[in-house]
Amino acid sequence: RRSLATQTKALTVRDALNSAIDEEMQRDPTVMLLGEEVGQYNGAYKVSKGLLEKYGEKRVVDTPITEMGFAGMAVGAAMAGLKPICEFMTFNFSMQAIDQVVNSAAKTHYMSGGKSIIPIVFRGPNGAAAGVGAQHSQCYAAWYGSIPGLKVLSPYSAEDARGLLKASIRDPNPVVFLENELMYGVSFDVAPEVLSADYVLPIGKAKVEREGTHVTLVAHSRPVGDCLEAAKQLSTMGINAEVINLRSIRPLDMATVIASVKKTNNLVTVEGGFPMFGVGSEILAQLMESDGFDYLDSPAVRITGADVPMPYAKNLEELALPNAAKIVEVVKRQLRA
Amino acid sequence: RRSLATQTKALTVRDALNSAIDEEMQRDPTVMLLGEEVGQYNGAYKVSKGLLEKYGEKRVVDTPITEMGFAGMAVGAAMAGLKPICEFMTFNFSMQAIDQVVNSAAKTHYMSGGKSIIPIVFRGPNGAAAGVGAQHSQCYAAWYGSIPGLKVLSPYSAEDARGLLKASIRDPNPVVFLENELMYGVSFDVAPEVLSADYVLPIGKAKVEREGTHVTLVAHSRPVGDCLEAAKQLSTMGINAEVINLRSIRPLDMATVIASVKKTNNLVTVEGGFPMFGVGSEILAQLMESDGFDYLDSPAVRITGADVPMPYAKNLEELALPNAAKIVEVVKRQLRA
Amino acid sequence: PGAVKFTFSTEHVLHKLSEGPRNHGYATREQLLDMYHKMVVIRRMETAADNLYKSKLIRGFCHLCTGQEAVCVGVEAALDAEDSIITAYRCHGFVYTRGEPVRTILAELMGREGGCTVGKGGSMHMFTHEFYGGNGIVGAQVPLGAGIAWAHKYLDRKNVCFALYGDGAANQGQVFEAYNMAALYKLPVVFICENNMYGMGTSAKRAAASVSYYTRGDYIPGLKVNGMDVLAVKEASRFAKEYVLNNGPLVMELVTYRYGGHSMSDPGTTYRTREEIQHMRSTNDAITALRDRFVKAGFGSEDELKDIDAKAKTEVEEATEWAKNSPEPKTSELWTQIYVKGSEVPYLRGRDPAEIKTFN
Amino acid sequence: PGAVKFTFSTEHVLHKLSEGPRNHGYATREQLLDMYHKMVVIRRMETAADNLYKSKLIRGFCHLCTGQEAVCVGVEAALDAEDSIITAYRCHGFVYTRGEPVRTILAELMGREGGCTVGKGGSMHMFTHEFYGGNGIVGAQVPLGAGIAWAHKYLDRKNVCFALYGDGAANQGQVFEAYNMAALYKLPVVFICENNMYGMGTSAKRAAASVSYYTRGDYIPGLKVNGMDVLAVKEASRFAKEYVLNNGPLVMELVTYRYGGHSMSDPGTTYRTREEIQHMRSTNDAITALRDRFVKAGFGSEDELKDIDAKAKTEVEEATEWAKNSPEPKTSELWTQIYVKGSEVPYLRGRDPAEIKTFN
Ligand SMILES: Cc1ncc(C[n+]2csc(CCOP(=O)(O)OP(=O)(O)O)c2C)c(N)n1
Ligand SMILES: Cc1ncc(C[n+]2csc(CCOP(=O)(O)OP(=O)(O)O)c2C)c(N)n1
Ligand SMILES: [Mg+2]
Ligand SMILES: [Mg+2]
Repeated sequence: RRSLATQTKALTVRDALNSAIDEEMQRDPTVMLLGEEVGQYNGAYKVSKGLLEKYGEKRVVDTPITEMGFAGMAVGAAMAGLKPICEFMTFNFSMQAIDQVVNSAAKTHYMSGGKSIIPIVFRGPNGAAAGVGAQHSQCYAAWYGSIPGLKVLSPYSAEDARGLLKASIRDPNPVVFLENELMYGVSFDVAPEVLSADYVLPIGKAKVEREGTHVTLVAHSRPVGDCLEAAKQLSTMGINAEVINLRSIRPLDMATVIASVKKTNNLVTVEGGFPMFGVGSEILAQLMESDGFDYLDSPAVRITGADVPMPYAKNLEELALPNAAKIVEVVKRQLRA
Repeated sequence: RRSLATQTKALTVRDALNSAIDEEMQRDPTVMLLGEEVGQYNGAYKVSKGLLEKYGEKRVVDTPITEMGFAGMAVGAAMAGLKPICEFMTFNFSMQAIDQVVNSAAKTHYMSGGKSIIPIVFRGPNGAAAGVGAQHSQCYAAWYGSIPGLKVLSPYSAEDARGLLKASIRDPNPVVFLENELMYGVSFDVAPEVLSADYVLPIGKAKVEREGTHVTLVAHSRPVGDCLEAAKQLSTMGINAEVINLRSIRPLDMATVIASVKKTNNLVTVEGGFPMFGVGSEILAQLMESDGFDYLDSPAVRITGADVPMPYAKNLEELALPNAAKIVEVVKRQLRA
Repeated sequence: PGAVKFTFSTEHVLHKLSEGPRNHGYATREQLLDMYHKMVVIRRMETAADNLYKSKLIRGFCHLCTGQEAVCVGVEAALDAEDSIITAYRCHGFVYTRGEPVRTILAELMGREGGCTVGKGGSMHMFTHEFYGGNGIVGAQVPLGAGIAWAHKYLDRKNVCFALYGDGAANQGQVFEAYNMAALYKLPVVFICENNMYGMGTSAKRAAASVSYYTRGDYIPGLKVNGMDVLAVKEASRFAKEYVLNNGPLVMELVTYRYGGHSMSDPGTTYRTREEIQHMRSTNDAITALRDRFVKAGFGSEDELKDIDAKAKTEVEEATEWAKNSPEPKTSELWTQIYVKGSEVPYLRGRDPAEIKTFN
Repeated sequence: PGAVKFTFSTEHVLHKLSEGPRNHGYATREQLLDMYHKMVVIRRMETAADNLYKSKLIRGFCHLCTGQEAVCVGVEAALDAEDSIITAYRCHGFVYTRGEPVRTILAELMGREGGCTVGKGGSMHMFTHEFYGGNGIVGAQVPLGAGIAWAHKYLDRKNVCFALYGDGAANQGQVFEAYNMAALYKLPVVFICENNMYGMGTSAKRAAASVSYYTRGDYIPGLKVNGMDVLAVKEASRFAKEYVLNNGPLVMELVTYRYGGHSMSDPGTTYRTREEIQHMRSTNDAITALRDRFVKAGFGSEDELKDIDAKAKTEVEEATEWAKNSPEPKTSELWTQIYVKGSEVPYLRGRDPAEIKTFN
């Protein structure tokens, strides 16, 4: 990516996450990081690089491979005064711990009549990487997004990663923070304020990444990049797409989506997860229930991962995930362009 | 419920399930039942009453309270030639085992290039009962429904329970079978063929429980009863509601829903689960993507559980769950009646 | 001062401990009276709950701890208010010994505003100062408890966490995961297996290949204690607290018995004999044992204890009245405490798109 | 006939076993040659995979078992074809010893049609006759393995299941859940902890409060065996199979070492020293040890073994070529084997509503 102005700085998503954790640990001594390989190994994907050295074994804790146990312990520690950042090496493994995330972390503030407060962040890569097969490629946005008591974020860019992770760590509620392995190494040009120690993004606000007039593309995580690429290609065909980066799955910023639809009158959602009961399903449903519905010139359409377990072979994997070409194809069909 | 014809017989959902298991165990010696309290205790909700006595400890197995372990063992046993019926005392506890259901049971046939076959049924009560609080009231229809490789059923009546459970046990794929505790004791009048040992229902077909012309009500599980009750009340107001019992969550019988919408031009979905990324979300989204969309006279609307952890107090619990009054209210608003 | 020595009838059994708690304890008249009072109140309270359930004023799940009173009372006697306790759903006794009055417990059971968790939690989910619930998922509270201990250690508090679980829960994998990490990180947690011989209708030995729960921590030292002797529980808990502060985790098995069914829907007599229950009640009851001790120690007469019984009866009756008179929670409570006040999501949806609760 | 007695340099260590396997074994020249051949092929195959990965012909996860060859070869030597094996993702060696030719394994790694799971599984998910994968979720294969053994017992087959897991996986709660049920139901399962000293970058003792993996079954008898001695592994496996058929589960720890990194992205040298690796290679290598034994036993010359080396090299080269020439799976394979043929759902959705795959 090119530098848009001389004062912007290149920042990878990995460094954005790393600096966010670092600064929040600096800022608040009760913030600590735990998970598999987060310490000595510097993180399976090097997100926590240097943190053990800087903060020591008390605050950066390597755990055994026991997700249910360490997630539960992190929740307990949060109940009793710490602000744990609990890394799942990938969110696929959070399935082993999902009872602790949902039943212990999300519901206890309510069940306790407000007596228990659980400031915790569960984070790690979510969704498909490349060539890792069916058990390591699932997207958990919709599952966690369905749970009251949780906030669920899904950053796309370095700015998102930094601003939302810092906000998550400061949030007094349990937050599920869904990263994307394939984005860690991607570099973004960020404005100077993004690097400020005070930089936090509001949780629950989507970002219009690109203004447009003919169709609204809504996505979260890596597919936002596919939408931007598709928008570029569509513009050569005279189609001016607006691209919305959801950033947050729960709360879901339908206000921004609806405002955009009122302008473009067409909507396509894009996500990497399974189609049924997914992020796009909810957006279409809420749109239909809203006043934005009357503004639609065409039925909204979802682009999703295919409804198949993720295959390993490259040619099959490609057919199972959305990409810019697929988005262009669907938009053209939708607009009969 | 009244007997509709002299030859019908009253059958509770509990007995429907019990007889289905019994007959399938009789029919196929590789069918076995395992779970907590299924044997000596006759089932926490007495669904498996008498089966230990009849089939012995080899085929009706009481397990320790170790969901991840026994679900995994059941999946392994299925891979190696048995047809286990794995009872979760409630589906809330299946969260501890969900990795085995999703990653081991649902995905392995695909990952193994067809070499592994996993004929297993996971069953137990799902969703809210009465006064059991936030950790014991969750609906898992949408979560399991999102997973390719699984079939997910959610019976309402005794006929459903019997025909679908028998079909599930005979199905060579992993099936998630979502019962409802509050329905176990409910009695339905069933036709004689329902009691035949050969009675199986097709997996994936919804049932039109009541024909109507003004609005389509789609629900699964207990809320189907609320819809029927609402339809009765609505009929006194001159509104003739069609009621669709989904029976199956995955596959989702949109053909039946769409055909109905083409007739009634109005749709309301009803479910007990959380609103976001739920069953209704998917139905609305698929409807919008289908040709049924053009037939809508009004935007479709979802009625769901409230977006809150289930409260214990009765007055709050009532506000968290759909009922006939709420359905009537929404339909009247929708039809501006 | 005034303390008398009591020798326990059952010796503690040790696992990988060179030294355990004493097999005797000391208590004053006032201490015994206090313990007696608490145990009697708990038993009365559970009876009240039983009756309220039968009159349909309590609904859903309700798990009584009748028979197990020495556990919560003995543990509490050894702890500071700033030490932590976490248990499974069978929590009424603990909520009381941790400081909630009977009335807020009964009000919670009835789902009333005056309940200790505003009627939102119910029987299984009560919380109070340094009491982390009342947890409904069997075994899940054990890692939570280890995490609470972790926070104590991290924040340099000299406090411990007692994490209780049943004999049924003892087989849950996450218990072993918590054992391992607690040992690795030397956390001040006492893992307490409250062995009442049954998990629902399953006797311990039908669920566990080893019923020596005090040894199931393997590399973690263990201790088996008579959970029907409140002084033994206190003595062992005192030892355990001290031990884990200095050495990291300990597994403590408290052998006890549940007199009633697992929950209100279980008569409790299909998987065990009435004789067994009767035998436990008549030979092993914790309240009876303490009464005998009190008298034998020359602390006073049976009549004096009967006065306490009567006082407890009145106390619970008054609490019942209070709870019955507590109103249902306001319906606006449906929406509170889902997120921490001030950090809510913009809005939450009710059952249909018209039911929207917005937050500033 | 022609069998020679070999004494193991490391004695087995027993846990709750009054008698263990012999500390010596017998093997003929042909048996040694066969084992040697298999171990050399596996090492070559893993080297080929390494190279193919570096040439980007293999992608994603790829976990090599270089250094651990004696485990799969030794275990297989003791089993019947109808006995079952299940492992974690580090499965290439097992897939080969269970009967897949090198070419279908390499083709699978390259995601080709000729792969043993049609290119759908990849490195972590290979399956073949009585080999239940290649499983990617650490620890999840252990209950699966116990379940496979359950089916054997239920169906009155006289077969066993060997369920393998790593030192890292050994701390997973579900392993303990499986131990307990396997003991309760007396299942013919051998729980094998393949202790290669590290789980990713975490040394065993940083992850486990007890690294005596053979004792972690507590009430289940255990056995610690030198996993670098293929004959010791075979002997112990033979004993284990017999034992579990008659008595129920056994935990067997096979001590071994992984020469390479955890996966292709791990150099494997940040959390352990190059010296350590070098030392293990030069003093402990299973292939070298077998070579020495062969010669010392008077079975033949080093040259004869070099011939096998050369043959293995050619074999793997040919397999590599074959695999490279195998086409990608047909795109229609995207939709097959999600449901069992004939019992599919009516249709599945692709990435957009226009991509619909219907079934009969
Ligand atoms: C994970 C999970 N599985 C099953 C249940 C249902 N259940 C509730 S209590 C119980 C028995 C627990 O027995 P034990 O741990 O001995 O405790 P006790 O009731 O004897 O105090 C069961 C099976 C549950 N709540 N959570
Ligand atoms: C539940 C789960 N957590 C984490 C991972 C990521 N992971 C893959 S392999 C591995 C290390 C396992 O070590 P070990 O069991 O010793 O096996 P080895 O790699 O040494 O053969 C980890 C942490 C996973 N696949 N599954
Ligand atoms: Mg118990
Ligand atoms: Mg290892």
